[in-house]
Amino acid sequence: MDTPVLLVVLPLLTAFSLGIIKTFSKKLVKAVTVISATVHLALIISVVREAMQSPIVYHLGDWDNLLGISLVIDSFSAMMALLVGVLSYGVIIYSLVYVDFHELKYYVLSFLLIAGVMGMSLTGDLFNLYVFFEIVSITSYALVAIKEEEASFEGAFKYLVMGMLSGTFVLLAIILTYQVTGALNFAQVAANFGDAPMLVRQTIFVFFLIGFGTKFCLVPLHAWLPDVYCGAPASFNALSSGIVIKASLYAFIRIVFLLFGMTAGIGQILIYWGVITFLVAHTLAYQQESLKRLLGYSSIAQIGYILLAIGLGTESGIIAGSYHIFNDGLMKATLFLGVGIFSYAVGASKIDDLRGLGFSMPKISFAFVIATLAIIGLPPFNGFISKWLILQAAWETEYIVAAFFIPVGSLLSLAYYLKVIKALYSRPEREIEVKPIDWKLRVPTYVLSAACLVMGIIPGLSLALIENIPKFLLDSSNYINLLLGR
Amino acid sequence: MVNPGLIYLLGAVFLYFTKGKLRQFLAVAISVVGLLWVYNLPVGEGMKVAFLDLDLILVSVTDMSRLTGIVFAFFGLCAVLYALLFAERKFYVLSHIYIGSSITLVFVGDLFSFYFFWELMTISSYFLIFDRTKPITEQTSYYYFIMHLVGGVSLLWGILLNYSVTGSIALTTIEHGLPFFIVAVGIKLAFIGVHTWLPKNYSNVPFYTSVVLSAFTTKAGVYALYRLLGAVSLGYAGTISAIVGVIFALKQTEARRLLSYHIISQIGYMIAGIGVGTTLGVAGGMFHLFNHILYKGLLFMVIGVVIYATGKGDLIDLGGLSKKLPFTTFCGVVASLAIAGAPFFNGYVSKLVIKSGLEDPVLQWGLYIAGIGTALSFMKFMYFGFFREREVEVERKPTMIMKLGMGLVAGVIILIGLVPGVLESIANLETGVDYFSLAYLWESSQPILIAAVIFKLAHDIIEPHEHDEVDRDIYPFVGYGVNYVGGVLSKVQNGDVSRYILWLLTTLAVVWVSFLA
Amino acid sequence: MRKFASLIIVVLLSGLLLMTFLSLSTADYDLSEHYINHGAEETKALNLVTAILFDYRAFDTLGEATVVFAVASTIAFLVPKRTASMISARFSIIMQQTTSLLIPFLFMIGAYIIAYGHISPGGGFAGGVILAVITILITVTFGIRYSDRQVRPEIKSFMESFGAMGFVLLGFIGIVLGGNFLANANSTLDLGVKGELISSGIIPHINLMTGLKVAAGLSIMFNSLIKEE
Amino acid sequence: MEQTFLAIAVLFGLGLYIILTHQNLIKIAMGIGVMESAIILLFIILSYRPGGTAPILDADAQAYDLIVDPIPQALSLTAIVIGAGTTALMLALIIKIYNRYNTLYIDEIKKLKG
Repeated sequence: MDTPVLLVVLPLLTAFSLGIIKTFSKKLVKAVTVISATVHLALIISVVREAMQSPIVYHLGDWDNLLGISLVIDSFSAMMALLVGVLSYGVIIYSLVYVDFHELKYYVLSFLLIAGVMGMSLTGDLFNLYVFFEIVSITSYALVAIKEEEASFEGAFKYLVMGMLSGTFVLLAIILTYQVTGALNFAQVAANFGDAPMLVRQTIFVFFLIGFGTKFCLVPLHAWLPDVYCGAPASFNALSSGIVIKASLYAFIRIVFLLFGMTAGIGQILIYWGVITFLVAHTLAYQQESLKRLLGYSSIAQIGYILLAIGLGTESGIIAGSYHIFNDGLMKATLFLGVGIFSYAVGASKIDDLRGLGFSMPKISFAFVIATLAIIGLPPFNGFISKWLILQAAWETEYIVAAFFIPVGSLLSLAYYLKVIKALYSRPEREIEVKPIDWKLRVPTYVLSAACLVMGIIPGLSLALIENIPKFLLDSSNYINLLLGR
Repeated sequence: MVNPGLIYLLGAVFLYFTKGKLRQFLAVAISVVGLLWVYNLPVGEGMKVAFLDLDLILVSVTDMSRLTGIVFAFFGLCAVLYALLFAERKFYVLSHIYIGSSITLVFVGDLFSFYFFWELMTISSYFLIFDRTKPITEQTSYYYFIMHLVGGVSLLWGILLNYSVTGSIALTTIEHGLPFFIVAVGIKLAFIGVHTWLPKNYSNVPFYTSVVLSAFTTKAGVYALYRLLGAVSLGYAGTISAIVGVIFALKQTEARRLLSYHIISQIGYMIAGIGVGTTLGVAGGMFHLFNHILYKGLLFMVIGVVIYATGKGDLIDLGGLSKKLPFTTFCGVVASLAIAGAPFFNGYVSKLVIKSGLEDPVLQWGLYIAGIGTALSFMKFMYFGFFREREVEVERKPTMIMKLGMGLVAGVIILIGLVPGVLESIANLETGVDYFSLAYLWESSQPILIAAVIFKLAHDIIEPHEHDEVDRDIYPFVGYGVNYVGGVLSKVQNGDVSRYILWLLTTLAVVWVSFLA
Repeated sequence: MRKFASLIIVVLLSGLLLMTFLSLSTADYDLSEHYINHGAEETKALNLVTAILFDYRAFDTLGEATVVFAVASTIAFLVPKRTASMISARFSIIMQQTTSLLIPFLFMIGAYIIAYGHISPGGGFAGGVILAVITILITVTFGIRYSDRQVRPEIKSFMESFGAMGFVLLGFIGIVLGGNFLANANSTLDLGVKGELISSGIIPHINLMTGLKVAAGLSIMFNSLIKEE
Repeated sequence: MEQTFLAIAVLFGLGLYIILTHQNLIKIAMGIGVMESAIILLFIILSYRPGGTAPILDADAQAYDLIVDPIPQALSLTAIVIGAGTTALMLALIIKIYNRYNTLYIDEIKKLKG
């Protein structure tokens, strides 16, 4: 069937058509948005269910002997697709009320962003990956600037400069890869890559690491992210932290496993870099007064955990890392949507502004606190499960130092998230006037935070989806055979 | 077989959605059902659940865990009764999660779930302590959570170490990763040196909250000590804790701080008993846990009534309450006698068993001295709080339901003091100690008599007076250190894009060169 | 100091880059061999680059068009809505007359390049840019008000959306014909004779759509950027 | 080939140097443009086969012996469009930043930090 390609094309088509629809009726725009998002989610779920049985390969233009571009949906892609589907659906519903600036453009860009992330997750072609990577980047820059505040422009500009550099390096790596392998398809690239000279292979790895690393925020390259999050709408932050950063990370992981394999050398770099990343990010997060910056640093820190887990290169490490990708998406989305509601209802942007909101908005605060506890890594929430798995995996592989720092990181994150919780439930300095909050804002937040709890108590739900990921990552021949149709 | 703690946890959800009388009824009902359930729990294992790749045992009952569970559930009931009229929704829900998780903790049979409920206790008690009507709890609860999470992390770390060596997560005496377990348990039971969270918090929460708190957190730590650290000899550590705790306590004038330091001191007894590892010592330690929850809880209830009635909680401001609050005074006397180890009260029973379990004379003498201090400080507590001549205005009288809660506890204290066999039958253990032999009675009365003499002689020194209270505490400095590093890092990140680009390219160059090298 | 450090890093990086280039190896370029030897037969498009862009790797091109679309919509909202005066000075009448004369020819060249994209050098992107030059010329010589009056912004954005949607809808033809998305050479379409204008299935149509889109997108971008508050 | 590689490396380095040392936003945009040109040049040089013709065939037959690699050419087209798009976006942002901050100097645009 043609559902796999629809996952990418449907949001594209929606984005393209919104402009035309608007000329007929402005009311129709929101309706089309919701319908399209719903259909998209349904399609994703059906594809993911199918992919859990057996991986799907879809050859665009019927070029099945690797002449064209193929979409490949193995477990890892399916997990990403599911994450994208769930988060983007929640965010779209949320945006219906939250967004009151450039509405039409917001939806257009959001759908393009969703299509881009989807394309990055599904594609089986190196250059196609780059194209979608750039779509994601460009729409992200635009969405950061969409509020047209000073901070948004500054953030967007910083993002753009760093993003362009990172895009340049990725492009350079891709063209070098093409030169030494003569192919763009992941399967052929992976098969031919071993013949390339050592120097070139190392260069390509470094370019991919720095190029994607800038986007998924390895520590000295992370500096743009908190600035970007300040001026961007909260709904975009949720998407960005939940799926945009993760998509770059996904691309990097996929490329590393296919082209280089997780050798001990690469693994060590990733592990220790991951540790540094989360330690530095946590320490910096403690300094923040602005909520969004704090959450931004926290996102960087979570990337550190994921890198650590993936760098272990073992089956349990990969499962733990992928699970953390999924969980962090849920938790971060909840947090950012919560922050969005706080700023929508009372104009809060700093931690101090939250004082007393725990009592004037008890349910939202409760959902928010659940996500906070989850991201600290406390039971019984999902963050605990994934951190436990990472810890266990690190321990098994005898990276004791790295394993030691995981709970230390949790402690640090407790130190600053507790400030937020404390502010929520302390006595306000003055009376707070709360704007009524529409259900469209509340429901996505509740659902996502409930998911944090459910995934913590019944981790089997999503682990079933994830347990096959190592099969395709660790043994790249599985993936290659999939593409070759063997 | 269902873990009785889960009833409380489930009940907490219902409490969240109910209101008014129904909620009050429900809260009491849950506690009563929980208590009956725990009481009727047969010894054995059950409720095995596969979680991730672990096999969890959610119910594993031994005689000792049943003993602990019964006192947890019983005191939980009394505390809920006591707080019934003041509590808001937050208290109901959180205290039930808190009580429920500690009871579950007592009955689980594997380290993973043990850790799980250990942290759940921390989380729920954090929110219980954090009270917006008391701004100071903002800081203290923060401190509390951080300290306890250090403990939790340490426990997690220890569990992993143990798991990696033995390949099992069974909840037995630990042999590997001991230091981590010791830190974890030490923080939980407020061992001297890491006790700082306790007086800070218990003296600053609303009075009915401190009643609940006083019973569970530290005692869960003691239970963990009993289950996990049987292989470590901690007798001396316990004695030191007992003595130092008492010395700190003597200095206090704020009633609940005094009681808090006494928790530390009394925990010292339990550590000493459990730490020596003899059968009698362990039994004595667990009995003491049982008894301690009752009398210390009662003391917190008494001071709670005082605060409720007069609005004051400092011994400097109190006095002469015996006439106005006769029942409360009676309960206070009972509890004080119990904690001082006076014969025919429950403290006497367990102290005696501990003492019989100790063979080392140093330990015995240490506890003897601690006993003197305890007796002395409770004379101070009762005399200056209730019996000295002074007019203190009483705004409100305690309600019947508060009295009911206190009366239940006091009754059990006396019952156990008179019939120590009750404890032995619950624990299914024959200690063989002749509780009411004259030698023992005399020996146990000595500290109290000595204390009485000292009290008479040094009345002026002991009399509560204003003095500066300094919390000596090195842990915040760790926080300052982290904060400083963060401040430097955040200054480096000065918002200049060209600097960020320089970082990017430098990283690129460094990684590239290091790869080639 | 800073310049010196930058210089060192830049020299280092360029040196490393050069080292990498010099040690580049070549591989078996089976893929491009296939395109060269069979591309024209399979797709009936003589311009192999077009064949690759619009058939083998048409999905990339869709992404590319999306980029233009995204940028055009972004720039459109980033700059102020109201029309303002042109930045540069007014041109003389000679300039204006010449421009008016040029426009039909430019249109023809653009249209030619788009239409013949699959048999001769050119294609939707190149042709689209030339079409965009028309509106850009009008803007530059006559001012933005006149330009917006001649080709209204709504029409441009409609054209852009239409072009992008047309691309996607053309892609669905493959599905309708029982193949996959964007199927052309491998679908049951009659590809026609190699070298004729009406050949290569949907390639010329996609070219047309891309041309429309790029033309509209670029002129939107230019007209938006040149406005000032 | 070697000279071209050298030219590409130099161009790339120049672009980087501009970005690193210049404070003016427009110049930074130009620097990025220079880097992008270097990469496009790399595409072209890698597709080049000595003596090859452009990958556009004649209608009748395979008239050419050697044809340059068409793939990098197609890719470079995509890369150019993406680069142009990003540059346009960047310029638009620069306009907006100039409106708000009244400066084009990057070291004055750092209200967000920490």
